[in-house]
Amino acid sequence: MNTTRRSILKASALSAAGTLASPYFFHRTAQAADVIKVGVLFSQTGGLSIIEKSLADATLMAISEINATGGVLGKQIQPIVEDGASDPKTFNEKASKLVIQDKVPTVFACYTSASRKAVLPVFERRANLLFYPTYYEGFECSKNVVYTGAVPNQQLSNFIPWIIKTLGKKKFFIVGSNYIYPREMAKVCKVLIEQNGGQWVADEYLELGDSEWGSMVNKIKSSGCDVVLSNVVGDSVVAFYREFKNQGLSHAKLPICATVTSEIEIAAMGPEYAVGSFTSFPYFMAIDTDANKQFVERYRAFVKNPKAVTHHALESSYFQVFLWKQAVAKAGEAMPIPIRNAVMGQEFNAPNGHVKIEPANLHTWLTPRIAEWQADGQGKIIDTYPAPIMPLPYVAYGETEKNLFCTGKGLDTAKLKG
Amino acid sequence: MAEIIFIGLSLSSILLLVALGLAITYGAMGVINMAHGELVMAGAYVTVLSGIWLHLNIIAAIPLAFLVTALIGYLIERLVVRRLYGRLLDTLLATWGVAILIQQAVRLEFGLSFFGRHIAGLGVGLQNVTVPEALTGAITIGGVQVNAFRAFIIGVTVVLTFATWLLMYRSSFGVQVRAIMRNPNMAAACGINVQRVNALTFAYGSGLAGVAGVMMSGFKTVFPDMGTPMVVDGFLVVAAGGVGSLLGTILSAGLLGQINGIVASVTNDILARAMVFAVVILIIVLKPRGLFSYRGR
Amino acid sequence: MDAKRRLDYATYAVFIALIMCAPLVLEEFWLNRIAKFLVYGMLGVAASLCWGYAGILNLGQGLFFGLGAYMMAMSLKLASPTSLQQGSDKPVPDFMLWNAEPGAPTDLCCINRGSFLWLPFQHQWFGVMMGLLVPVVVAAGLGWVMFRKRIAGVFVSIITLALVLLVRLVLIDAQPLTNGFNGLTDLGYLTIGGFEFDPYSAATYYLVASALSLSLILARMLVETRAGLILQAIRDDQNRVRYLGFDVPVYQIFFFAVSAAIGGIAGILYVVVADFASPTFLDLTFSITMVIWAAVGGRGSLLGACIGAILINTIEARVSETEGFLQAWRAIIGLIFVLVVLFLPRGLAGLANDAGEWLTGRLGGGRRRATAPRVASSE
Amino acid sequence: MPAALTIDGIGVDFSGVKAVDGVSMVIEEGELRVLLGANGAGKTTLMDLISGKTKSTQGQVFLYDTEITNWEEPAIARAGLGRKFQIPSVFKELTVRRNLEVASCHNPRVFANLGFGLPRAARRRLDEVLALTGLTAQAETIAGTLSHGETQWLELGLLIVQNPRVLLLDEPTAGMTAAETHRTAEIIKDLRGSHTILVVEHDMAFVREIAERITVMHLGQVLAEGDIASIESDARVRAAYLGSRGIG
Repeated sequence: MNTTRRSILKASALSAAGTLASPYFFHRTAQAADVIKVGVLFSQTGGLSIIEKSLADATLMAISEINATGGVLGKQIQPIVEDGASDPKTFNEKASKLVIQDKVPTVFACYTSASRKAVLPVFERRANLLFYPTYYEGFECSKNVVYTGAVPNQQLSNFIPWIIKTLGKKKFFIVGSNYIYPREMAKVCKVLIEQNGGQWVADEYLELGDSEWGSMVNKIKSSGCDVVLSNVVGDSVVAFYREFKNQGLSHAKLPICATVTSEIEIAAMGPEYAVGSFTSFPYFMAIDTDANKQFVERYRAFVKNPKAVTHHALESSYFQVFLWKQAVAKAGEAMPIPIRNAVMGQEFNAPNGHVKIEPANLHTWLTPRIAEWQADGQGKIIDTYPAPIMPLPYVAYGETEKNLFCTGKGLDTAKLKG
Repeated sequence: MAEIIFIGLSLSSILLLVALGLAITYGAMGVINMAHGELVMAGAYVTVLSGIWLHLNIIAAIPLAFLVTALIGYLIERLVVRRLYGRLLDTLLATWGVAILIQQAVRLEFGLSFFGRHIAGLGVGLQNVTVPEALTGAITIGGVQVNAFRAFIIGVTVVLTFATWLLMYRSSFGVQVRAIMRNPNMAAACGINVQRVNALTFAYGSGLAGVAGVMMSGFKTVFPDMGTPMVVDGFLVVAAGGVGSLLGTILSAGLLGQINGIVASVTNDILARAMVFAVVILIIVLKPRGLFSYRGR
Repeated sequence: MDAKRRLDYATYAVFIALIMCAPLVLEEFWLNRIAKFLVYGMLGVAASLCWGYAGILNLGQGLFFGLGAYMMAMSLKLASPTSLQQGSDKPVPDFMLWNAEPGAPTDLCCINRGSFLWLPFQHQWFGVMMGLLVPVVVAAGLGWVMFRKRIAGVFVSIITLALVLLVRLVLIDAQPLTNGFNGLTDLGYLTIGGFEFDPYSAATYYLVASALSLSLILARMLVETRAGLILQAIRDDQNRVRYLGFDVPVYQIFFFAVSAAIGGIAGILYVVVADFASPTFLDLTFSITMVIWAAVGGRGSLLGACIGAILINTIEARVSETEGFLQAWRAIIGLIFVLVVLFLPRGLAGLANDAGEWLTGRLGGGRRRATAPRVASSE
Repeated sequence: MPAALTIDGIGVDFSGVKAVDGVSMVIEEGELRVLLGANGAGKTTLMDLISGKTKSTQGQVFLYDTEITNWEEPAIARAGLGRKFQIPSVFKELTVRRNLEVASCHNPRVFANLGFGLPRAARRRLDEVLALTGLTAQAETIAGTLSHGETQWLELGLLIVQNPRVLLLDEPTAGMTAAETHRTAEIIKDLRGSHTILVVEHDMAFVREIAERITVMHLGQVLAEGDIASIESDARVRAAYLGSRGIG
């Protein structure tokens, strides 16, 4: 069965070679009978593997849990794991391999926006489906991506008012790594700060991956701010918090309020440097529910590391597989576009609570939370939004729940201009 | 202003710490050791591991890291570099391969991860080094509040630089090294065991990288890729300073560090970094042999 | 023409025939993947020309690749449907809209301070032309500064390295103009005379394969000319050449620029094949990797370096997609680098060359090998 | 006969050290002049000054009627001055024939050299030079594998092909066996007449074999000038040489 299909494929490739191969040519011949193949594409090597390996692990764990309960549509899910090697070129190449050669109906992939941007053309041109688990800057309205991480409004719309009203801090020093996400977060922050009666005194960036914070912290010291809003990512975070303390600053007087600092970075810097600082995320390892505690236990057992930490993107990597499974079950077939259509409006009880895919923009309803970091490296959750809030990827341009920019019809660019 | 100068000084000392080892292996031996950054990384991991397994603090880890990385350096010289003395640009490529191997060794926990074994302190993740209480926070020197750990790094750099100067210019070993640097054949003819001296010189330069790694571990985060950007900075410093001149390396580290610090505080960090690259290019273009060079003519 | 050179030309012919016939047996995905590798092959040719023939170890080849790629991607970005959805016929890249200051005009001319630079890129021929010209001009300028100052050896490497890192920094920082770290994606198709080059089509493959073949042949012809000979003489002994009356920097600049042109074309084609441009093209790692492809293939052989690039990438792809090697493949590649540099200093081409000489020696009736150590003078 | 090379009070000051100090010399067209002197007398520096490698701080150099003082090396070479180095310098990775082909490209411009091969006359000349330097059998040998003597001859060959009007030869027999030295002398004698030659040499046997006129340098200055007999009997020359290593 399989072999004949392959020879047909070859023959058709031969005939297609001379002319232009039609982009959607091979889709219908995708699946073997007994398994559903899916792609899992994260960096297993290179600098980003620090975090991405844990995302791949969480994805694989979800797949194995689904398989243990009978799979989906009576079939087992077979993950095809590839290595993005922390390099957008490799991501692009491996995504093509998964989509075109392996003909998977869905790929769970990518941590950074840069890698997502590099694989995007593959999914859009080949009408395939990407599940993307990371919080990101927004401004994307692809019909071929399901976004299960937070967008700026889900991290900031409760955070900034809380900083101003509850913490009583008014003068913000905004600092970030120099790339899109921190810059867009800064943009949204500024809007929210002004709306809530605060002010920002500076908006500064450091090269991504640079960990020389001496000058920056010195600037923070002399800027007269009373709160630091950090959109710093990756290993830079560690050096930042250490420099902060070592230049004699304290979170009690001048707290760092971060949008990216997660359990991973806290563990790497040593919790003593972060005690008293804050982070806003929809998920924290410390969420005090049985569902989450069990999730953490299962994850630690799965990766055979009793000290492994969980974090927001990891949790999204996990629950998005279940959303996908529900969509496949609803669609009744494992094909990209039917899955995409079926995933709209899917709901699931994730470790962080209730999540739902917004049908209009394929982003996820999430519950914003604020945590204060403790000496044990865990966040103490001190503020939880009463309910999940709607994802607004274009919030920086005034997108509201009533006035969506990205809908099933695509992006309404006229609204962007306004 | 004093704070800005101090930060510049600190940046200089960090550059110098990494460049010092290169000033030996590249400056004196001409070997373009792209694995130097990985030796820094190895030093940092020695700190992590000795903290976890031997409960040593960061200061006690200094000699240990020196020995371990010196040994790794010795092995690199014996196994790889020694075969390439005739074609020094090739050392760049071979040691780049070595760098990948060292990174992967740490990431894959020397291959044990394939067998499901994990060693605490190795692997892909970020590692944490505890810094003694005395070295955290700020101290006040002459009315200026400075970062204690940065001050510590400056101190260590001064000591290492002095030790290196003693070794290179005031010891019989240094005489031999400098003799080989000028003319290896003549040095051999004078009865110097060139191979042995080369191996030991390389080991010493690598050991310095290890100490740099210990310092970095208390300052930045420890992970397998941490060394790559450092080796680039290191080479820029040594090349701008003048190959083979310890004084040149010191001055160029001082200059680049201060430029970085001052530009960063006046404008921003991105521009400061761009400025450092531009200054290095300018120095090499204007003075192709660097600020200082041992070749008089 | 001696037997050895004839064999050499035959290898070129066979290689070109092979890559031209590949679409007959390759499936769609591999066609696209090999097209990417052929682009890398061009980078191998550029590296070999620069390093093997001119003796210039350029650690910033990624600069020329990146510049070519960005010029092309700018053009294709404006050709993307999402740039045209603005309710007018004037394209504006989507990222410029959301990077714009509030209240800024939404016209490409003036949406931000530098956006007018994008205006001519509405014509694809302009993008292609700039993708070729900008690397050449930058290389010529850089070469003018470096080579007239008689900077050589490792100092050239350090300058090129510092420059590529500098440009990368600027590129990322100029986010309103370049989309910063995310690079340029969501591009339109390259369209020539109404014909669209779909990245996965055989046509695109042929475009790349022809470009590679052409640059191989052209580079080979160039090094066979008298100028190419003088270039190799410069590599061996600059001073001697100077005293023969040649202006050494002029030759170095010329070939440096040619190698940059090949790098630029490779960048252009990579964007066509892979559909995106990213500042990671200017990463140090990538530039060093190119040099290593050339070293493995054989820096002294244009074809060798080209095949080296294709081969290493194929091995990387294969090994990294083999179960069990998912995390170890990099270590294997690292080991190959070390071993090749240590034991095959002339790379695979050196091996092939020795085999070829042995073969022609046999066929040619035991002709003496040119590179064999001489026993005695024939007096 | 016109003067082919006129040196007028040339000198250089290496931050206080005057390696060459006010040397003047006139070499007539077709003459073969030998430059003698102890180590450190400034012979090689003088050649550096003439050929443009070192920039002079005083004096002038004329090639026929053209002043070439402190020109760039290629410009001086194009004006008609060729130089052979003390340490033989050839293109080590090219074959002997290809080495000579490089020197056969008489048009220095890049674009003029974007053609293939050499004109027939140049190829014939190349074969003659191969024969003259005795390298015909080694024509396809990689230069880096030649013996020391052969490398010297190849460099001479490069100069002959380059065909400059004035030749500077810096110790062309250094490190050669007696037989090789003799051979070299033959080559140089062959060039005499058609070229103006200035040779730096230590080997007195060789000097006696080829020399017409000799200039002796000492401590950066001209000590004596004359034919071989007068130089060998010159008391100052003897004193200068005895002060260091002695003549011969």
